[in-house]
Amino acid sequence: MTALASGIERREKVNRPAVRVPAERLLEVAARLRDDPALAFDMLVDHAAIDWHAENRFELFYHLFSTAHGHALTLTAFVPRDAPVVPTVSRIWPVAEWQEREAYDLMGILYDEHPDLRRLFLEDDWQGFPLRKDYRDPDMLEFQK
Amino acid sequence: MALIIDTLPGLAEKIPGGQVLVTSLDWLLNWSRANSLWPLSFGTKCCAIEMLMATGASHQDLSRFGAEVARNTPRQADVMVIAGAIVKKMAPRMRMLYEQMAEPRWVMATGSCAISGGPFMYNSYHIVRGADEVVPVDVYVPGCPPRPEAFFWGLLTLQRMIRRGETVRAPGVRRKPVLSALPQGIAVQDIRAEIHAALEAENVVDVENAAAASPWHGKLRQWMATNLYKP
Amino acid sequence: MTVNVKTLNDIIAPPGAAASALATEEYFVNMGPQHPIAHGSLRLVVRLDGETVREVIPVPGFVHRGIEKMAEHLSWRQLIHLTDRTDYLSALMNNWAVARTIEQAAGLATNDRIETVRTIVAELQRLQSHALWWGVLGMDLGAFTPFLYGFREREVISEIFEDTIGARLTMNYIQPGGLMYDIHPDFAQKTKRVLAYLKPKIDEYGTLLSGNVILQERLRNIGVLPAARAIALGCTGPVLRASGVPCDLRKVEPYGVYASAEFDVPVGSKGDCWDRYCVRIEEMRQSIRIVEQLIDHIPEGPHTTVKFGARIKVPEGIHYGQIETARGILGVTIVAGGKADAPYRLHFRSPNFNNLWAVTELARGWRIADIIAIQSTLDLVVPDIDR
Amino acid sequence: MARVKLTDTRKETRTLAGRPVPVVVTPRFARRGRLAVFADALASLLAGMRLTFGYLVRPSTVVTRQYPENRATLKLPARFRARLRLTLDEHGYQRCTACRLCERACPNASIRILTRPGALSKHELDRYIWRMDSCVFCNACVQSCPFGALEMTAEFEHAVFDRRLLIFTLNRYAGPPASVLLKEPDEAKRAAAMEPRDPYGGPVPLNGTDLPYLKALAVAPRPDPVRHAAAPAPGGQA
Amino acid sequence: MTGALAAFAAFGAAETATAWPVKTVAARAAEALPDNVWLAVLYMALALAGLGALVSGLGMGLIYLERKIAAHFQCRLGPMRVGPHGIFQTVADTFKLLFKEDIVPARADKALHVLAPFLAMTSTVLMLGVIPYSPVLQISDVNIGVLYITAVSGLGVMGILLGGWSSYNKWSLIGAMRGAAQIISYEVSATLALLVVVMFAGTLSLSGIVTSQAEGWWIWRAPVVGGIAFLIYLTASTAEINRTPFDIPEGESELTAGFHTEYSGLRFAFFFLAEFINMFVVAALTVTLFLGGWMPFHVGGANAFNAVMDLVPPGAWFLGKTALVVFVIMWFRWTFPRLRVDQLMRLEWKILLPIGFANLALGALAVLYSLYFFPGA
Repeated sequence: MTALASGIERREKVNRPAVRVPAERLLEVAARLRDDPALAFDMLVDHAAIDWHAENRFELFYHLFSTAHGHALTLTAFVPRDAPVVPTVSRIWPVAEWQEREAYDLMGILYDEHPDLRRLFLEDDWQGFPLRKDYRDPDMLEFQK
Repeated sequence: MALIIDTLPGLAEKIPGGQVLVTSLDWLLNWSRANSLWPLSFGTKCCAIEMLMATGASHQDLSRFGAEVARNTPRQADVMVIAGAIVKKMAPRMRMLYEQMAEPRWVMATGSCAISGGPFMYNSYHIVRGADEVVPVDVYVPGCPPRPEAFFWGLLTLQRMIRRGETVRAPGVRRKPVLSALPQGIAVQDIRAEIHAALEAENVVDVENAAAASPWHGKLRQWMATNLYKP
Repeated sequence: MTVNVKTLNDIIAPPGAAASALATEEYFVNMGPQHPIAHGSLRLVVRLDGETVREVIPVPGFVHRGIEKMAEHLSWRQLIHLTDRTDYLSALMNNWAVARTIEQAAGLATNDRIETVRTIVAELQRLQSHALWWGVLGMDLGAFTPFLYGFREREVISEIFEDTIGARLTMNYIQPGGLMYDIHPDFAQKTKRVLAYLKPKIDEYGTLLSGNVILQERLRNIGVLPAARAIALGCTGPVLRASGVPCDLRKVEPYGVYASAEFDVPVGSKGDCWDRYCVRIEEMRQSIRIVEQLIDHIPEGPHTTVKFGARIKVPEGIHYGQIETARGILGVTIVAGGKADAPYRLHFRSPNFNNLWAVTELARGWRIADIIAIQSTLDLVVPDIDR
Repeated sequence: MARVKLTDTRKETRTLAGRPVPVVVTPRFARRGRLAVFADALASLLAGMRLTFGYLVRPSTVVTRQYPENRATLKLPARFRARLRLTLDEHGYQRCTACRLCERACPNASIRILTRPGALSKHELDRYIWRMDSCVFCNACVQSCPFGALEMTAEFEHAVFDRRLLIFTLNRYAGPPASVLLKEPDEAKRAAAMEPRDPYGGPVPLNGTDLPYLKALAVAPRPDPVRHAAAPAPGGQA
Repeated sequence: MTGALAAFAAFGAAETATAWPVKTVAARAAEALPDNVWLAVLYMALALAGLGALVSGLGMGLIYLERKIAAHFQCRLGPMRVGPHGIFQTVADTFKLLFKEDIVPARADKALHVLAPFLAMTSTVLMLGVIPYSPVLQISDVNIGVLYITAVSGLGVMGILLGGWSSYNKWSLIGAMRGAAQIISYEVSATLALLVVVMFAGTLSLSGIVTSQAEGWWIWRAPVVGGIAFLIYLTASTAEINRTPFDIPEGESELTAGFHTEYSGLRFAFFFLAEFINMFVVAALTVTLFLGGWMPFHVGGANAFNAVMDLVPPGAWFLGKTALVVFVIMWFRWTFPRLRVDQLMRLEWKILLPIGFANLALGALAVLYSLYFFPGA
């Protein structure tokens, strides 16, 4: 990882190895993570986003797993809340195509150069992104503990 | 068969003995309908496993009631068993399935999700809180999911309603009994008499009007106009 | 940067395509959301050329209930019940995944009894789930009798669950720090009886369906998923193992008491429907083997280590835990906000969601009927895709 | 069996992620002569038919339980969860102290407890309202109760024609719990403190959901303060 | 083998075989016509009423039987609650379907949509008219009976095709196209198998074929050829009536309900009924052609043995044998998975058809050189 060092830091408070990369370097780092035979993260286990509303940004996380070496890594990246655009990693891990569509659908993350960025679960004419913390739905009964 | 149901009673009642004919026709109608409830296999969630599969399986055997003929096409089904949560994306489709079913048709809502939204009643942005917001429901079977036996109880309840049900004199209007007790079954003794009477008075449901009054009726029309008949 | 967002109509009826719609022989057919193959309510938009499949576009979301949003409003204990309702056929394993992640994050200890019982009930549920899958596969391929035989076996296992857990489908049994109830006094005896009953039945499955030439022809060489492609598509569970990758968290990252149980991981060699079929059948045998080893050696001890009323404190941060359910890896990402008794964000990596997309590649070029076989051998549970 | 021997599994050890994994490789198809394949195919079909025929001619394999006919002998597992009940102690007094722990434990607010100032204690149970129509039977209420005042029973026959009938008042009387009642020696005073309740009595709070057919039937719709009111700020989590 | 049979035949060679007086209802009517017109009309009316009763009775009975047998194959009980052991179940079903709303989709081709179920039904009813149920119970014995059957059974495909086409539904259309392809393909094999028997019997009349089996049924009298033809005919006709494992036109799990997806109420009942009547017809024809029809089990020349066999009335023989074949067809359904379309076609064109042709050639040789039992009879 030393060769890639600039801008990459450890993501604290994750129960597995985790690094944070700048969103604009995501693609480059992801490609390296998959293709470097010493790393060989060939499976993108999971990808989703967290809405840090108070900090006005989203955090994307990518859980990676290497079937060759058995090691795991969590990759995270911050994107600003007002322009949540990141490059797609679906060309590196094909499954990301749908995981990213889910993140777009529910969280409103926009993936640049995504082959098929559509709503996944909700209807195409749905307004808003429900997993955002400031989402309000007139039909939703909110019940607080 | 509109002839038998719509025209015949009017003619038959005028001739001597026609009353008997109409009454026995009523009996035949309701007997055959009650004993031949072919379900539409409409399951969305966990309840589908219990309601449509486990009940049909060997240990429970829905076919004892003559109801194992699960139809995949709504045209041939008699009772729509709503098993599982209905969400906003599904609601217009479910309404459409209901409208595709041939009369007489019945709806059973099984499980908490279909009755009221159940586990997803609160804090869910996509749930429809109760299938009765979309289609008129005849029988509710509570449980999460109900046991297969509970589903049978619901089926017996529906059969009881159908037997009492429609007459050829006023097709489309059904009278629902308030309590679901069978002759040999348990009756809830201590329900207040006036609630009983009030509910019974209220529960003469005009199926057509009730269906048209549902908010989803309009939504379905709108949805069909926008989504369905695209060239 | 501009990001192009599409809708489904852009694909089905792209602008300008209407003029030539009559000229082409290809047509779209909707499988679902109300279709027997949907196994719940999944919509597959299939582009067909005669009987040949050109493209499959899965459209999920007909049971999307927003479980991840709901979980943000529920306490650590309460959100377990939501996991029953995602992949309801492996409800116990889902319970376990969340409970285990919470336990790891909050540092709750369990004891051997709890872990052993969890392992046993999880394996029983795997058996139950595969029995159901086998039956439904038979029904999908047009043989109705296997469906009833599969359910007969499922019902027998359900009886054990009813005694111990008090539910047939939505268990809510495995809770952070323990189990809801201790096992029923008859549990071990009844389980052994059921295992003795099940073993010959699995051989019967061989006679009725596996050995049947029609079934073999329906599954052989259909929907081949090579290992590298399966990994890239994020497939896990029997789907990945059928492609020859022995990826089973029970071996790779043992949890529960799997480390002390002796069992093999069934793998296929080609990755077609037949391999996926055989892997699941073999998994049933292995599950029986695991339960047989454990059932006589359930250690003594309390069934829970945390009092129900006790507040569970999950430290701030991202906690990821995963478990091998009947359909693959269920990953739970819990983002805890520190003080609150509820997750700040919860995300499920559901096995079915990731397995689903294999259908877009596998079905291409095959017949309509092969979609059925492929879909059946992928063994999808739609509410788990939609969450 | 045709072309594939189902028992033909192969055990070996493969490595994944640096660990040896014992695997069992499932059987594959063998290349065989046309006639042999044809004969095997026929044999496989006959084997299947023999199996099903075996079930047909042995009526003892029928496993069906005939539910409505076997009601009298039907035995359900004691732990099965199908209905919530308030337990009574040996004097017939209920144990519930209206402490609301169950209300708080309920994941979807299917329990609503109404209290009132009591004669024997500061506040006492007025109505214990349980919404069977939304209950998920997760047992959290039973587990949360420190007094053992709740139990899940296996009665399952609750099908109704009207959803409102699934909202029960669980307590048989409004009044103090057994622990308070038993401190009062006077039988008459105890009886006076217990006001009877029936399952469907009283105003039923619907927790904000409206029932659509109430409107369709020209019954005045219930004023609904919760549903479209401005939602409270999403506090509660970090 | 032949020697053993000859010895067996010699055992009771005292009497000659009974001549079977075949007399159809149509023949009776024609006989009565010059003397008494009303008697002729009565005969024809009886025949029609009998046909109607047969259709409805058979339909209900077979559906009930199918449900009960299926249930017991599957370790369950089947209909139990409508009447004792659910015997009135299908009666309830019939009346329900009769009273159900009849939907014609808005965009359907109305005339064809209405016509299709009647076409499907008509073809099966027409076939019922020529089947010899017993020597005295046959409505009409057409002298080209086999040809007539082949022609009329081809009409059934029109019902399926029109029903699927007119419904304005893609599933219906796919189902109809599959159905048409399948039925027409398998008709070839079925006809080839029929021809074998026609060659042996030397007649196209169904009654003639039955009486030609007085010395023994064709399935064993022409040992290899007859057996193969029987198997081919059973397979091909199971495919022709769209039963599992060949039920791809309605393929429940693929095409929702195939060609009758858009049919409800009475018209659906017609399709449903036609399927079951077809099953009976196919079984009856199989019995007529290969298993001797109403002819008791005879061994040529063994007259004492034959006389014992004759104690059971011919109608009972017919019924028993037909029931057996119906059961086998049901047995197929509740055991096998469904074939895929291309596999279905492969089975027909690459396996059944060559075997059928070879069998026909073999049969021709057998007839030419009298290589079958009791050729002289």
